[in-house]
Amino acid sequence: MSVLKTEEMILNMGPQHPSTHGVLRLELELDGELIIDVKPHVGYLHRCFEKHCEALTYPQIVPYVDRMDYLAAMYNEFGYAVTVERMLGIQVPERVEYIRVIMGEFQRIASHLVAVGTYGLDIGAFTPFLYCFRDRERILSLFEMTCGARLLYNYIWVGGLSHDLHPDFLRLAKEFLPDFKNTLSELNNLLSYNKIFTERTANVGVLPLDTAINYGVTGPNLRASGLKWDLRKDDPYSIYDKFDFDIPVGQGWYGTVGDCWDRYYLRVLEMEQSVKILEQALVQIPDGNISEAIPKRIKPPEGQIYTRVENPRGELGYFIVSKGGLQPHRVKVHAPSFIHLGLLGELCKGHFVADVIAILGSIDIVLGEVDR
Amino acid sequence: MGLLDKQFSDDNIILAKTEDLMNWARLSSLWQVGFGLACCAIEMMATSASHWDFDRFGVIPRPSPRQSDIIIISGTVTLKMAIRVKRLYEQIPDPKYVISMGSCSNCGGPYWEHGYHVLKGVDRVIPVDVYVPGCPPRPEALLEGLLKLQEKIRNETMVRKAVV
Amino acid sequence: MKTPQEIFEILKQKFGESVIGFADNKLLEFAIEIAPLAIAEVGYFLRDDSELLFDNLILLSALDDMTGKKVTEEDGSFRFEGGTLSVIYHIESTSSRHKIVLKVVVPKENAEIESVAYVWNHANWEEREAFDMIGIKFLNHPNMIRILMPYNWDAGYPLRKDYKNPEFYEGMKVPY
Amino acid sequence: MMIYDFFISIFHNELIAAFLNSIIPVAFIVPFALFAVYLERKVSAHMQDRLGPMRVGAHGWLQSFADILKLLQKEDIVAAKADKKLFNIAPVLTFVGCYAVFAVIPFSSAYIGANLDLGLLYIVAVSGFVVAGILMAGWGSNNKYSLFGAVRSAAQIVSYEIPTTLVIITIIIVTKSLNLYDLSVNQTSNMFNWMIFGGYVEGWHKIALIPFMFIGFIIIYISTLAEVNRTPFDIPEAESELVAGYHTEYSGMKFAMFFLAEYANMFAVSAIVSAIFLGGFQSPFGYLGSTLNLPWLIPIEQFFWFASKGIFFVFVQMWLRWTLPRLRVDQLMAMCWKYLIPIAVVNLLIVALIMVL
Repeated sequence: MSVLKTEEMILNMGPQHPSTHGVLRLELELDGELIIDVKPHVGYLHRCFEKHCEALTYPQIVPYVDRMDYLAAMYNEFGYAVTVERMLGIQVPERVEYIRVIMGEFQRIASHLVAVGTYGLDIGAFTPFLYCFRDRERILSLFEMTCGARLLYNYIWVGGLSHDLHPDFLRLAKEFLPDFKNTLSELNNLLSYNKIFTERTANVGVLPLDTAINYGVTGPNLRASGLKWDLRKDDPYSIYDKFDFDIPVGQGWYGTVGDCWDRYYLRVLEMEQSVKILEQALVQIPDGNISEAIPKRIKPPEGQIYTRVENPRGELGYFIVSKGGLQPHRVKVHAPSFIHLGLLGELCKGHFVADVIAILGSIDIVLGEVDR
Repeated sequence: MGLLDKQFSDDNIILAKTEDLMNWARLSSLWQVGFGLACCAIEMMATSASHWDFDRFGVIPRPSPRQSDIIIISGTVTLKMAIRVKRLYEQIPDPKYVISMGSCSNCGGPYWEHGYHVLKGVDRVIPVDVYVPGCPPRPEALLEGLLKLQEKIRNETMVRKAVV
Repeated sequence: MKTPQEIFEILKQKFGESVIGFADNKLLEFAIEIAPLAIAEVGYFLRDDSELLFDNLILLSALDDMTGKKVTEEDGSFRFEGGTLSVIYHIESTSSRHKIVLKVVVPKENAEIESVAYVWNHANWEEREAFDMIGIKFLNHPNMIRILMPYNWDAGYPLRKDYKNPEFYEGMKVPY
Repeated sequence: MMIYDFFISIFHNELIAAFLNSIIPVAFIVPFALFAVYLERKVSAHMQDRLGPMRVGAHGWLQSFADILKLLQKEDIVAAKADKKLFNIAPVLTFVGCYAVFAVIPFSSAYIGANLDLGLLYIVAVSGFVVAGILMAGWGSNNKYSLFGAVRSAAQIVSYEIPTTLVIITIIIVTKSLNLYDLSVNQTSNMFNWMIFGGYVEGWHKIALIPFMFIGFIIIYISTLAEVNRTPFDIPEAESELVAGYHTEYSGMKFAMFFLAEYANMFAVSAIVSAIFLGGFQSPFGYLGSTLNLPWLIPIEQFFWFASKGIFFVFVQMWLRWTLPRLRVDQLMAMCWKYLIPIAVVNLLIVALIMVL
């Protein structure tokens, strides 16, 4: 009697698929519904960012920086500005630092809202997604009244900002925060503690801490695995040392430390911390001139520098090599999404097809940043 | 587009009324391929979300291209992606329409000069009905683009125009 | 917590010839230069040594040093003859919080570096990207293929300074 | 008087009468499906702080007509590598499966398609057509996502038929009849005669039955939800995993057939649940027709109650869909085999015991 032969099925997911969060292609090797291997194919949104940097002057790069992680454009600019300012040795006025932190934290909330909302969508809950987008709209309108753009801002410049705050900004921002706390509790009741949701995500895609570090994982995903590592405290930049906030760490609330639920819930907790920072920053913000430190001509000395900031997705680092010209010689970006996506194959082994979606959603990638 | 389009040589009242009805149905129920490319996809999502609500115009995202009528090219089309975009367009059954959303898919946008891997305009691979400018276009702009497309569909005809 | 100078001394003692020296960087960072074929060995040591514990590779970046002789063609385009490429490794320790920068320089004609993908898994994709963009081959890498550009891209490595864009790709016009 | 007898009295021909009689559900299903699609979009929109269709007719009430008219115009794509016979039969078979179920559903005391004595068993048997149709669609499309969806769907429907059947057996023990028409007729006069309140049994049995009837009702509602592939059991067409499941490759009118079948099925299961447990077409309060002594009014009132109960349950299905996330395949199966079936069996035994005593 011959042995019954079975073979693995290759399922191609993407580039057009409702839940690959953009133009990602996954090649799944399946045994029935079980995953044997996942091979991500990236590059479908490779927009040649690094080549553009070599051809443009330092201020011209800012709009391109926006288009990398388009869900957290403010923070990309923030990181870029910090890097170039360190190269030049510029000290920016305090008001600018405050506005940057306010914008950065609002951007973190907006970005996490998309992450959390689309994660609900991946699991099958449609409504929380729209609730998240509804509140995100309010943040975007705050950005819009400040700099005129909704998604890609070109707002934080090297040495300063493009515009000062709108006179109504502080009032509206302060009004937003209490409402947003209600939204968070609504979101938690609707989605986070939902029995089906916890069943789907707890104990799925567990990322142990040593694997996480070896793969270079940063940001919320690393913290969900249990390491208290936040660049806002561990490698301080700007004025984050002036604010009082906690760093939430994954504790395996419903399952193992570092599972999908932890990664999801950590983002919810981070939004609460961002609200805490904003509550302090909106009160403390001093007066001042926002454009006094903007250099007329940016020409850093020869050398190289690596600076990193805590982007909503993790450690966003800029490695800039200057040969002393008006254009950088080389810019290389440490893109958190790129690194997290490399981990996907490791996380998915032995899970079901449906879990691939849950895991991919929980590591929260932005394809613009993966491919740059 | 469509099987009946430009198949009749003379115009009459029945044809005109049928035409109106058909066009009305087409323009009122434009199902969209649930497909986003880049930054503009986020604005497209915002357009479908509560604040702007695409569903008011009968536009709902369908996950499968087989059941869709329009494809919104929302973002930069790279060379690697262009082949897939073309395939996707071919999978949509007729009558089908294309909205090119944002500068990148209109003409390459900010990547026109040094973008060695960017297709400079999606119209190099598929025909485009409406171009929406902006980087990214606001949701209102996308809605305007949709209304323009509806206007275009409203004027489609089954009558074959005589060649002059 | 150790200073880069101390780490350099340790490495020099351990590996001798393979550790070439401090690379000069005028701005904020300075790098320890390592021989191309010794980098994996050094990596294992840095990761596993109980005093150093460099468990996190932050960033692996490759760059074209633009050092060769510039040859200008008749149509205005140029290319570099000779010259070097380099790879820069930023590594840190999450437990003892020290950071160093390693640097490897290879000639453009024979750009081959030992892979560190088995030391830090993170390097897997970063090395593929370096191969894709700059054209450095990493020896003993599990899967040395292009990552961002199409797999059948044959017009060279786009981030080299003398890269020339092709006119057509699969029937699509590439330039504006 | 039944509508069938009315047709016979007009045409004096059984064939014509039977034909007309069998067409009546179509006249209900198609408008209902159109209405349900519109309702679904409006319900979801209002749950999500949106407005839903607004531009096509006042408040978008013509939206479904536009959709159907547009789907009629669409190109009909059959993939080159598809199994064309199966691909073409599948939507028809799926629709036939759910249409056949309507044959034994009593719409009012004046109309039932076929007054079968084995009505309940017939429903369980005939709904198998839907599985066959879905499997054909999945296989015939020659698409991996479709195949996945179809296999998932088949496994799911077959599994969830077991708790459904067990609950139906529980009901049979109490009513001693498999005839849906009799079942509905007997739950008459007021809502406390409905099966969910112990039915028309006499004495202490009735009180003792109430909790177990509630359990039965919940089980059958959950499993019918799974049988029509609605959230949280919509894994066969799970949008975020399988694109559109077994109808991924279908376009134009064939897709519309699936759509129609889905909404018709939603109503069919709601109608069955309400016929078994909630008195079917019976009014909860008594009839205006009998008060005013207008006997012709009673069937119309009954149809009204039947439709409203059905639509209410359809609304609950929508409500769940836009609130809950979706289960995973293994959890779905675990839910059926580890929880619903044991509970249903124990429930059956207890009810049997009560009825024996």
